[in-house]
Amino acid sequence: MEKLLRAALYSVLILFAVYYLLPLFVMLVNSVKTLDEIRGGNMMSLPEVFTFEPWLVAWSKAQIGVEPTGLSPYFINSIMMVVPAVTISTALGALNGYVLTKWRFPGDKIIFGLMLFACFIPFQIVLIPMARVLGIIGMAGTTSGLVLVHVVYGLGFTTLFFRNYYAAFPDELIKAAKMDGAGFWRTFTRILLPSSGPIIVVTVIWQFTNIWNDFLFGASFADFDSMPMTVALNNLVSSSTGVKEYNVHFAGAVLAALPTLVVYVVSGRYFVRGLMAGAVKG
Amino acid sequence: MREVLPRLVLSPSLFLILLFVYGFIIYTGYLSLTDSRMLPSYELDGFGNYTKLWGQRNWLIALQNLAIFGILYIAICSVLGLVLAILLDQKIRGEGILRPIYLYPMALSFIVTGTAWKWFLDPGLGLENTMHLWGWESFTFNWIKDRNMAIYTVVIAAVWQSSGFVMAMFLAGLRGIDSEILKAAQMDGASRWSLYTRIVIPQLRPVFLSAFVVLAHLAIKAYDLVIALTNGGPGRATELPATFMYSYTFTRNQMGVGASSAVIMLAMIASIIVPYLYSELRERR
Amino acid sequence: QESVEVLHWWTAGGEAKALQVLKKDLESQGVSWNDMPVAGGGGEQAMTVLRARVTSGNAPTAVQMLGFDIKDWAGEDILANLDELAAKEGWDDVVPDALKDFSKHDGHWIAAPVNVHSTNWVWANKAIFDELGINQPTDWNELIAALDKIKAAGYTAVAHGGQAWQDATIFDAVVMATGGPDFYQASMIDTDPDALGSDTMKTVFDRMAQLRGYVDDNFSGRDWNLATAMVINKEAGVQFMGDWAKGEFLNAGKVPDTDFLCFRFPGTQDAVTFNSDQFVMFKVGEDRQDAQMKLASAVMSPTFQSAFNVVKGSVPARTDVPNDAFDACGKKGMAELAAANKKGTLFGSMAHGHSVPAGVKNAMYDVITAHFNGEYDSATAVEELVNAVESAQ
Amino acid sequence: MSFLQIDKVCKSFGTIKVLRDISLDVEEGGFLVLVGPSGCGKSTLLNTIAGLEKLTTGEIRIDGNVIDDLPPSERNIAMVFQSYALYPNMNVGQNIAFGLEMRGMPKDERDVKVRDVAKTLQIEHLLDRKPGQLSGGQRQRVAMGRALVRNPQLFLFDEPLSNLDAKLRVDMRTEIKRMHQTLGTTIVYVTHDQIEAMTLGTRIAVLKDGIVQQYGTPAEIYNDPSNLFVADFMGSPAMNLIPAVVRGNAVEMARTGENPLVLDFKQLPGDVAAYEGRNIIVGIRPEAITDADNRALVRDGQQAVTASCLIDVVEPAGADIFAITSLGGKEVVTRLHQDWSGQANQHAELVFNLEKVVFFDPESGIRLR
Amino acid sequence: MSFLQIDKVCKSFGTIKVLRDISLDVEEGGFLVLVGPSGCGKSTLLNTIAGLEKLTTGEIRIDGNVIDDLPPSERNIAMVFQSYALYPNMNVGQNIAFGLEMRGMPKDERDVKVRDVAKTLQIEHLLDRKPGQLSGGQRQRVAMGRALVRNPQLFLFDEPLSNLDAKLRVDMRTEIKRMHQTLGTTIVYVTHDQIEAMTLGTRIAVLKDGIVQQYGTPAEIYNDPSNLFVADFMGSPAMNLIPAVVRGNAVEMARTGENPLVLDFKQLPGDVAAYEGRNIIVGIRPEAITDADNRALVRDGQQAVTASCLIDVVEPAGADIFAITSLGGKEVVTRLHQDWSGQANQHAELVFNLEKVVFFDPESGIRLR
Ligand SMILES: Nc1ncnc2c1ncn2[C@@H]1O[C@H](COP(=O)(O)OP(=O)(O)OP(=O)(O)O)[C@@H](O)[C@H]1O
Ligand SMILES: Nc1ncnc2c1ncn2[C@@H]1O[C@H](COP(=O)(O)OP(=O)(O)OP(=O)(O)O)[C@@H](O)[C@H]1O
Ligand SMILES: [Mg+2]
Ligand SMILES: [Mg+2]
Repeated sequence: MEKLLRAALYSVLILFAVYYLLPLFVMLVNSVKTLDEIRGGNMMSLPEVFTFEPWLVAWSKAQIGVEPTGLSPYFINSIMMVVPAVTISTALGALNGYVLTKWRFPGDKIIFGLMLFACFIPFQIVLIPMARVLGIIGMAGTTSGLVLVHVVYGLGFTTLFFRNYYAAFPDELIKAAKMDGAGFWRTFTRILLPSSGPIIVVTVIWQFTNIWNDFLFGASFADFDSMPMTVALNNLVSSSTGVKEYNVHFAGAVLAALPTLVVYVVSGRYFVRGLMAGAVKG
Repeated sequence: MREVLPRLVLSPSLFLILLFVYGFIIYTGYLSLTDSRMLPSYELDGFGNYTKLWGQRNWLIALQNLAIFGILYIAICSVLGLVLAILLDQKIRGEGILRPIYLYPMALSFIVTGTAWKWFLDPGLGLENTMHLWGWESFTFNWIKDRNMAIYTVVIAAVWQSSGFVMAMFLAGLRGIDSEILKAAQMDGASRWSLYTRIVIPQLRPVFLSAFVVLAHLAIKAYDLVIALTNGGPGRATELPATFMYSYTFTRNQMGVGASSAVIMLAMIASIIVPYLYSELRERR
Repeated sequence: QESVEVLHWWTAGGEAKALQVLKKDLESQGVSWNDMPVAGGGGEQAMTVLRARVTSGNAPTAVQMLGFDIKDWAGEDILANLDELAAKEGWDDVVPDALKDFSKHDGHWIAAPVNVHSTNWVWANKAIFDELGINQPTDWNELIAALDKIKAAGYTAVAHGGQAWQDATIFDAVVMATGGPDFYQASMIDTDPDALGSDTMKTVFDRMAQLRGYVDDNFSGRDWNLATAMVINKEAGVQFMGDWAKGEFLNAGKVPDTDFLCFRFPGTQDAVTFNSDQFVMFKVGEDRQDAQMKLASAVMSPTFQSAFNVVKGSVPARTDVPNDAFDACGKKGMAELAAANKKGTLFGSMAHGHSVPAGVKNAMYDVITAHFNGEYDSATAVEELVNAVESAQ
Repeated sequence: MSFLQIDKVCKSFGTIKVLRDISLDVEEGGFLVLVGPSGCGKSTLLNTIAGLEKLTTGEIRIDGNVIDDLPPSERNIAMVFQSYALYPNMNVGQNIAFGLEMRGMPKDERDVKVRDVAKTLQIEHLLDRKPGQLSGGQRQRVAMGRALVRNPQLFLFDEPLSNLDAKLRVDMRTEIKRMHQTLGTTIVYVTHDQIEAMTLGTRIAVLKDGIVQQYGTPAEIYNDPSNLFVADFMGSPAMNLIPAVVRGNAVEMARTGENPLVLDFKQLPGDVAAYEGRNIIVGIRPEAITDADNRALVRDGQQAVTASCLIDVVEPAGADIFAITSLGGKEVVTRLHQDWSGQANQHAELVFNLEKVVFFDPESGIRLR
Repeated sequence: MSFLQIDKVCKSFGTIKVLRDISLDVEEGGFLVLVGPSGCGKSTLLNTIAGLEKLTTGEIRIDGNVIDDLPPSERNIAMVFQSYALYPNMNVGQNIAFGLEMRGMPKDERDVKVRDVAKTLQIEHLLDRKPGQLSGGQRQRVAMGRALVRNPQLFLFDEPLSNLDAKLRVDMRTEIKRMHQTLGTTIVYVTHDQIEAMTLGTRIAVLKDGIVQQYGTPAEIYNDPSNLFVADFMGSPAMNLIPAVVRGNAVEMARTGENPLVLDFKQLPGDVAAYEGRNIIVGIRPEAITDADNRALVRDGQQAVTASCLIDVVEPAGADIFAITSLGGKEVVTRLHQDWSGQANQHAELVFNLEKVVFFDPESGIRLR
């Protein structure tokens, strides 16, 4: 009886694993088929002729714009954008969390509430005014402009994460540091920051996936030389009146998702745990 | 001095948020009262856009769809997340493998997975076709083509994306329950069923709340999901407020109407989030 | 170094190769090309981006644009003036009037038209036609008869993708076929409520419903090229689609007139509904104007127009380009365009935003799609069409 | 035959042996206290009795019946947990009634029982509150109520008082004692607290590393420890364990800068004779060394030695004064009368009650008798 | 002039008054212990002295200088926290050195100092470990080291031992006492533990609701409590507080089913006379009631009354036996010799040491002298 139950339990779990893996499976399988096989065949079947060509094409030969560059140059653009954006938003989030938990002052809750609500605004509404502001400050079409945008709209979440994390950080430590003569900055850099490992990981992963996956801002505010990966991928897969090379599209899609996938799988356990520490408890 | 520095540190962030979030919300509110069409115009036009908005059949459809989508999405994600979390909490071997599998969809954007889903749901290419090829001829699954059912396919894909995340939240909640309470319930003679229904699930209330807020805001903001999957079709059958707003603002050159729909959306979000924030922040002390 | 920045959505293989011609040309003149491709939804995405760019004061040099979008932007007083160049190169003489309607604003040249797509084509699988002994239908009844035959033979009669713009593409053709050029003008271009609400329009909707009967069940949401593939693969008899569909046939190794047929939608033989891609020039700083003029000039050069359109499947926007390089369908298209231009039956396509502004177009889409999907009967559809158009204006 | 028999019980988690061959018997109505350092396996033993953990080998019998294969709910055992483990989502009444409900008792009957128990524990007025609205002591009572209401054969308590403050702990301790005396139920009780162990238990088992070190009455454990570990573990302040050298019937304890202190016995225990001239460990509890005025602590006929010792530290503790002196290189705590008026760094006359002295082998730690 | 002067200090958080008009003086080298129920303001007072909280009104002076406006780092005060508050990311050495580093002391000098302090505290071998790798007692030592190394004018301790288990607590208590005696630094110390308060303090302040209830030496607080609250709060087991009726120079305490117990005094305190025929509260500590054989607990010349009392519960606690009887409707705890051999539910002869009895007004709770 117990054994039967156990078996049923595992079957259900594996069934769901299949459900979650299906789209990825579809993408992977079809990214190594020839176009003819895709047109004629079964989406779920394994490739008759295995070909790695679509991956090569997607990476270095596919037509993204005028030049057949593949996704590779845009990969670099994405990195150039993601790294500073993640760094800055995480740093600001950490500072905000620090102030909001350890240097409280009247009205700090309202400020936190304002920041938190910012997580929830639909991004479409900010496109036009944001463009205007970027134009005025001369950052339109630049990578730094994109970084600014991502920093601004990531602040809510990073602050939330750090605030919840630091809230559980004993106040006595701060008091001890004060007694030891450390001021605002040294308390932060010497005591809190070195102990923030888990939440930094969570925040970085969260920000990284969000910024990496962003399409709307990338398309709207990037220029020809700062276009991120997602926009390039979109150019690859949703060209309007041309021939659709599905195998290349899928290969490109997996390529574009690779960094986030790797990050999730490698640090997934840390992420879940950190999420408990930082986010779920509200 | 001691009092000033922290505020000084906070001020850049606060400034950014005030300008780029609240400033823009006000700006949008203003636009919704103007006759803006293609580019912003600053001629006030009263509440004309709102009358127009509520006169739009598409808007009403979008709201109705949101209701269907939102309720199903939140309910299914919560139930599924809870069930998976409970199952995964039975000292499962291989939890370390299953958990990231359930969770990874959250890491992918629909720009990436949209095509795969579209294929999978397409009767001619996907599941139905596969089943036919495998010999189950009578199998039909053409919801994505069916005006009445298409919104449910959006639910399927959306559930796919977020339920793992909800699962993680519930798992965190489950792991946080005092093991002595579970032992006490066993001593009291609770069966596994009553253990969960009477003792465990009632204690997960805060997690339900957090999950609800996260899911609700995702539901209201749902955009690329619909665009990738059905692009609002068949017909307008899967239009949601977010796609409505985007298309009126940017492709239909009716920025005023788009802005007014954005204001309504914001109001909806606020009506969910603000009470939550209020209770959360008050409780803290 | 001089440079131009071009916003466009031609990212598929053929299109992009065609653009490369232009790029090379400019580079040979010392002008570098900054590519700004934003694909998706017939330029919807690109228009959003453009709006952001313009708002931020960072407009591109040139933007690929369609139909009424051009007019809308022209109204904003942010476009460059190409009159001088146009006068020098004599554009007025070689560009059809219907195109000029979009390329010029208040009498000033603002855009360089690249191509003309005509949208009222029928693409047919020759093998099926031969097998069933069908001739090219020339009017509505013949079309229905042919479709019946195909359907009876077990093929999907009409390959169609259920997306609003595809529905509307057929609608354009049916309007033209049912009411003729004048009715098209009155209803689709002038949006005369009487025409929109007329019995003719009801017939149009009835015919749409009739066509719906020839479409397979699985049509909704299907991309147009998948529908084309059905014709190519001999699963379906015909597809009603613009001339870009030809690229799919050629790519699959099919030859015009041997493997597939191209002909005008029955009943619209004399008329052409079109859409035209144009490069709209935005106002730029003085230092960049020279490059911008070079770009405009290059776009209008006959060699480019020929080279580009051969690849793209469309026909040149200039009527004086030699047709040597084009295939059978291309030659047919060029001839018919020229004829229609002369005859005054060259009309902007409603489905592709060349007859009414975007707001009205989308309002029409809503009704057409709703009706095509069976939400309205024809009478209601007519009523709704009048209402929708009125409220969108 | 004993009521609860724990017979050669072993329990391993994976390769870690947590309980090793534990055998304990408790008579009906007995009160067994388990003590031992953290991690020694006390909770694990309790859990095996409750059925929350399966034992690896051995047998547990209640009233002669082997219960090893019964699930917890069928063992008729109730348990009170350290954290009380009240169901936070139910009110007090529901908490108490839950076990009855699970056993399918009809609602009216449940209500009567709950009300009875609540009355006994004086928590009737709390029945509608949620656990979150209760103080520590009130929670403790509710947890007891939950156990009591089921009228079980056997009660298990896992450090039930350790979350209460000192004052409340004393009160609840007395209450548990009284409850035990009234109901006469058999109890197994885990605690860290010496006093709790001594005052409550009819029997105490001292565990270390999953092995029973000593099993006996509180007085046996306290006065007659079977090894150094037990001697050191039980009692607070702890027993003084002083290195000394055996000389005939006396033991000598070194002092810095003074003559050694000699305790002259009428007769040393037999085992000690073998250590002539060698080191042993002498164990004397603080209360067996006192000030001369307090002589009556040494009862009539008991042997005693009086000696002058240098007092290093004086710690007045209210009811008593603890004075620390130094013997055999160790700090020795003595318990003096609260009215004693000596000073630190002065000599004082101390009385050693020789009847209370015990001896250990310095290497093995085994008691010498 | 006293070294630390706390002068009419008030502290409010918003509208909540947490400290009300607190005035305490500590001489140089003194050891002030603050006790009181949870939430009474002990930590707040400590924080105000440290400068971690600004006081609302009043003044704090060290060595005559007002320090109210100095930031914590300039007050030359060190503090040891209940949770030890060790920096989890630094090793022990860095933890101890951090305060010196912040004050800009060069590295070599720091190292020397850290090593010195570590040697004193016998934690030299731990210097490279992270706090997470230490046991509770070791952490406690590191926290002390961190305070010691700065060589401050004043030490503040906020329940530094409450996270340790009973055994370790006793050891560390002795160590703190010794450290205080060696260094002679002034200390303010918060604790919940009666024994800690009594053994460590040169002075104890009992707080309740932010008000000082009594301020005095440990002996004063213990033997001479100024009101019912202090009497009840200090000492464990607590003082017996028995309702009684005054009859001339005697007090009568009711007993169920027996004649009242009469304690006949040579002379009642003056205040009590006014209560003739009325109720008062009689306070007697458990150790002032003992078994007849233990008479010498009552020293020569002290008044005592012997009476036969019914014993309800017997709690042998190792060193002593606590027996509970009933007087004036209250449970009365008595402390008997460990060798006492009486039984529950039998009568026993008990001796009441009248010298130790105190009296309170039953309404106001004020001590009657
Ligand atoms: N489920 C388990 N899996 C593996 N090891 C366990 C498990 N439960 C307990 N242990 C180990 O068994 C040993 C005994 O644990 P137990 O909880 O019985 O100790 P304890 O005596 O109750 O300690 P404490 O006084 O701290 O409560 C410990 O070393 C513990 O780490
Ligand atoms: N920052 C603060 N803001 C508002 N109220 C506070 C603050 N800090 C403490 N209090 C309140 O002041 C009162 C005294 O707190 P304090 O921490 O001094 O008590 P305590 O005597 O140290 O208690 P414990 O023994 O539990 O540590 C409490 O009621 C507490 O709620
Ligand atoms: Mg335990
Ligand atoms: Mg405190």
